[in-house]
Amino acid sequence: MGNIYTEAIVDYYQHPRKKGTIAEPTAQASGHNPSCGDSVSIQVRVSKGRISQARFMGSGCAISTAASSMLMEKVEGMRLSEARNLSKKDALALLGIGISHARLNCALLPLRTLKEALGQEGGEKMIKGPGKPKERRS
Amino acid sequence: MGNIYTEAIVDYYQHPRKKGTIAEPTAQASGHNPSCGDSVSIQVRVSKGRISQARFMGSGCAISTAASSMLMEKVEGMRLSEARNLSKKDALALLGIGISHARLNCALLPLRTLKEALGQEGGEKMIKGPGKPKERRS
Amino acid sequence: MAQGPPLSALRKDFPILSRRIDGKRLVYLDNAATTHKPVQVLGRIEEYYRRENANVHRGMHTLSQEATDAYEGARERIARFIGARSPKEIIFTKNATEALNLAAGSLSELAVGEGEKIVSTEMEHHSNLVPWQQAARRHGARLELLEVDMRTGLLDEGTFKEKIAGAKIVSLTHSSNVLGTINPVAKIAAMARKEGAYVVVDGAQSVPHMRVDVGSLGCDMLAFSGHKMCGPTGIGVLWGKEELLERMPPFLFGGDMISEVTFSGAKWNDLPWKFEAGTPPIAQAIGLGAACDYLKKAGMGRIRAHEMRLTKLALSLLSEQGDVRVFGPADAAKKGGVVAFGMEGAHPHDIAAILDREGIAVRSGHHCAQPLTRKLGVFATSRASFYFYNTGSEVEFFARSLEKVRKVFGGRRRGA
Amino acid sequence: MAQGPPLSALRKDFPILSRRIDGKRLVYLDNAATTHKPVQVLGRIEEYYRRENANVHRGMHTLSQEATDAYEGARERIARFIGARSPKEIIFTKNATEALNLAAGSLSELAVGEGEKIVSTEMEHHSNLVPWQQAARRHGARLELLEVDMRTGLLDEGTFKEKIAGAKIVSLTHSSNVLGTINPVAKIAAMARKEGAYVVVDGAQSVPHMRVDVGSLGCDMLAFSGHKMCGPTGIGVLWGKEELLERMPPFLFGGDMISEVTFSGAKWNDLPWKFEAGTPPIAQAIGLGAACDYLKKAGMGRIRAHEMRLTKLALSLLSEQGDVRVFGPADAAKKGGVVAFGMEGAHPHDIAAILDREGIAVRSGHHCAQPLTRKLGVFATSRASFYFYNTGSEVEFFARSLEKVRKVFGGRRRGA
Ligand SMILES: Cc1ncc(COP(=O)(O)O)c(C=O)c1O
Ligand SMILES: Cc1ncc(COP(=O)(O)O)c(C=O)c1O
Repeated sequence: MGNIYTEAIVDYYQHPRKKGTIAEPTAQASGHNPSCGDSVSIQVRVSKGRISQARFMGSGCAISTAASSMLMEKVEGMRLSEARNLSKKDALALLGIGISHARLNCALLPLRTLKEALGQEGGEKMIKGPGKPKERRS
Repeated sequence: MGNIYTEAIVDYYQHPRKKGTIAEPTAQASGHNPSCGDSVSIQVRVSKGRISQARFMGSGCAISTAASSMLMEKVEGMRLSEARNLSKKDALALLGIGISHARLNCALLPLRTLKEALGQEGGEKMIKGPGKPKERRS
Repeated sequence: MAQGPPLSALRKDFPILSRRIDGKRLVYLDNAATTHKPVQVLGRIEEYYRRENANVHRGMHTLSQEATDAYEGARERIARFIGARSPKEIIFTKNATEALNLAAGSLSELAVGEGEKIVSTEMEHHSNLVPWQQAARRHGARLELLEVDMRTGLLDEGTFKEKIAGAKIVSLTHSSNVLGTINPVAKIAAMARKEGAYVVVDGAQSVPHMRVDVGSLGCDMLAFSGHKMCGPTGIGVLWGKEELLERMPPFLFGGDMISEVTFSGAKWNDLPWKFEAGTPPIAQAIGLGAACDYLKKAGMGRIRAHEMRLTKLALSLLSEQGDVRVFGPADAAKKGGVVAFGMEGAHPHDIAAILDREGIAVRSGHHCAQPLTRKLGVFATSRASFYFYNTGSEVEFFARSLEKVRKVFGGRRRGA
Repeated sequence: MAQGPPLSALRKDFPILSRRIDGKRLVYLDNAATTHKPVQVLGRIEEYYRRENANVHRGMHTLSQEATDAYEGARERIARFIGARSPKEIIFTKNATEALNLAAGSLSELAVGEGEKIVSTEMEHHSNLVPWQQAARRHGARLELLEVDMRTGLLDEGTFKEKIAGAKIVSLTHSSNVLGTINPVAKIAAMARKEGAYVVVDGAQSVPHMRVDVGSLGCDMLAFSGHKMCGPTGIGVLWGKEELLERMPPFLFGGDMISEVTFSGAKWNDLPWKFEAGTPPIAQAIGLGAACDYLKKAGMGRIRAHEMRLTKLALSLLSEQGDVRVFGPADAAKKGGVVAFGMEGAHPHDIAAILDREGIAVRSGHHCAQPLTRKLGVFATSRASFYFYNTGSEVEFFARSLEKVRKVFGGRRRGA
């Protein structure tokens, strides 16, 4: 598997960029990793088809925190259509490390949550208000 | 284990003694073997503390049929108190064969049912009317 | 279809088949109750415990990752084995019975209201009858049964339409464990779907013995057991259509099936884990995965053809014996490798006990299908049931050995 | 108490313990999740499949009789292991979770009415919390929880009386899988009985690690899992008092649990089979029987003493590390061999991942006890948990290896 605790990952974990909230987000969602308790909320501001601002909040391990932070940096300034088309591979590439099965959920939680904020995964739905968690209540 | 299909067992199976019903029984019960579907009903007539008549009906394998038949022969004329004290060993001894685990239920169903007819197993309860099957209805 | 060596060559994979019973070679004809396990399956289980053993899903450490990969990998194998669209549709249970209880408990919650109708058949194993009786009772619904035509041993097609009309759920066995009858599930499922009913199939006796593809069956759920298909005990499967499972409420609570719990409530996990409460039968699922691989390699088509040959042989040999009565279809093409029979003058228990002295294992009783057995007019039957590792000469030996039963009870063979 | 060789000599019975993880010796400290299996248990399972394999209870043939004897024999071993009065009181399930669902589902049916009260604790595993939440909801009852004193890691005894007053069922864990806390079950059970409440005990973390005698506990039911006590996956146990089990309605339906079925209804079988639907986990029950024999021979008292020593060592070594916070009682005598902890500046996931590179298996997460974890003020903890085959030097190596975590995150050891 190789070392996943690269200088970059540790640095992003300890000094996360783009962490925080946005005053008037146009879309937001939160995601949760049932197996470990990690959670992340993402807020974005979209204007004229572009993501002008992107921020995350949450508590997670080094991998998920770095993944969130790097993803926010990546999508700020991106066209909405482009951001919607980001693949899992794209998200993993940002990290620059090999990710084992067990850590996939950590690494992909931010992307999953961003997609939810931007409308149905891969779909072309209009941006909507606060995302509802996907799980069903008993 | 040895041969369980002795001449006696086969003879009692094919020509069961004491099979039938009693016009005015003073006690009766029926038993059932959930694992194989065998069933037996036993009727007795008790007067002055003695079993004056004992009969069985039912459908069963060679072992259970012979066991029923031999047990009815044995208890006819017996004191009630004696019959109530019949042990499993007594019942098995009647058959004169070695009984494996799997056939124990076949061999002991008649005794179990007789005991039920004569009141609580081993107890000293008064003789009561038709026995209710022990299983609970859902 | 797989080619490979003849099926008889596979006997060597089953150590128990060379066992002797009181000096006699074991002739195991109780495969409808449970089958034996090849060394490939036993070896995989042993390897799991010796190398990968750990609890699944929540572990960061190597063993836990390996155990999770093996467990989820087994799910994928089993999904492919029955043509499921996704491993998410495979729920691991402890046996077919739990799978059917899950279906009856959870699907009826979703689909059945007061005064409504559930349909099953008269030839069900208790495990696919009593859970529906209970569900019907709980919801104030009624349970109606498709009837068995006693002459043919098949379901009476004439009454399908009327019985299925208005049903909310139709649950039936693919293949009877007593009569052997293979039911026209695709046809019934099509009729049921037109009525808007869900279709649940008990595949305990079909999945091990023939190619079963959930798409072609056209059903919504399918239940089966690992131990009847070369897998270990302690594992069963409920397959369900993803969008249906999504809507069904969970069945058992605790452990892995939970996404989030507070002191006052809980949210459920995603499929398939929503239905898997507690530490799952990990080694057993992995063993069942290995069993699927084994069966695939043997070739399900070849297995079916071989068992049909054995059944035909058995039916023909028994039909020559005038005091033997066979229950179920007389045509081997219409049934699985299950031959239930009775002998005049001999109780099924005694038949089984006497055959056991020859090393032959058959089962006697009501085979957990009391209502059907009673409808056959008997309290019990004897049953010989085959698997791919059985041989023609075993079947011949079995048929010949019935003479021993006659000898005990002094009967004479009344030839055909 | 058994004498025999030192416990460390038993390591050789566990092939997996000599595994290497990426070249490093495996140091397995995830025993609260699942334990490893000695060759004695694996061998017994293998032998079963190779010699005795058959379905139980309804067979006249030799294999079926042998399988039934082995299966029912395992029930007797397990009954003796926990001091049950009769094997009838031992119900085999697939895991502790199913056992607790059975208890919650069936006992609450008998004992809990609208507006009434069920009591549990804040330190329960989801498997002993969510089933009671559901039962309470179903019966319009309420669930109240005995509180955990965050300073001591123990249940707050001050509130017992008030909380337990009027309860119909009290269900609590004997030993917490996070805090390690061993609860005063006998005391609580006595209070509960005075209130006429039934007492259910989750023994998943106690039965494997100390002598548990149901009589001395004074409870009505006890649940535990095979895979956490040297047994295979796929088997759990619910012990219940015979006269209580007699009165409880069955839980799953079909197969062996039935005495008589008609097309319209059913009667139930005798104990314990009334609660065992379908083909049971036969090989797994037999494996668990062998595990009980193994543990008995090792000596439950010696196991408890050894684990207490390891726990004491771990607590002492971790307390020297200023950036490490340990959750739960600080006194090894008050807890099982479970040490949950956190490190400043490192997420539990990363701790587990970094220790894994040293061959050390610990678990990180909420350990299926989310409400408790949240009450601890964190989202997750790391947990090292011991069994009799662990050694002091393994514990030392684990404590020392936390330095690797600091190295990754550039932290400095802030000594005590
Ligand atoms: C305290 C406690 N209760 C219940 C369980 C559930 O056991 P299982 O997953 O084997 O059903 C566990 C194990 O995870 C446990 O630690
Ligand atoms: C047709 C049928 N359905 C269901 C079952 C129940 O399977 P299990 O006992 O493995 O739960 C059986 C096996 O006995 C069966 O033959």
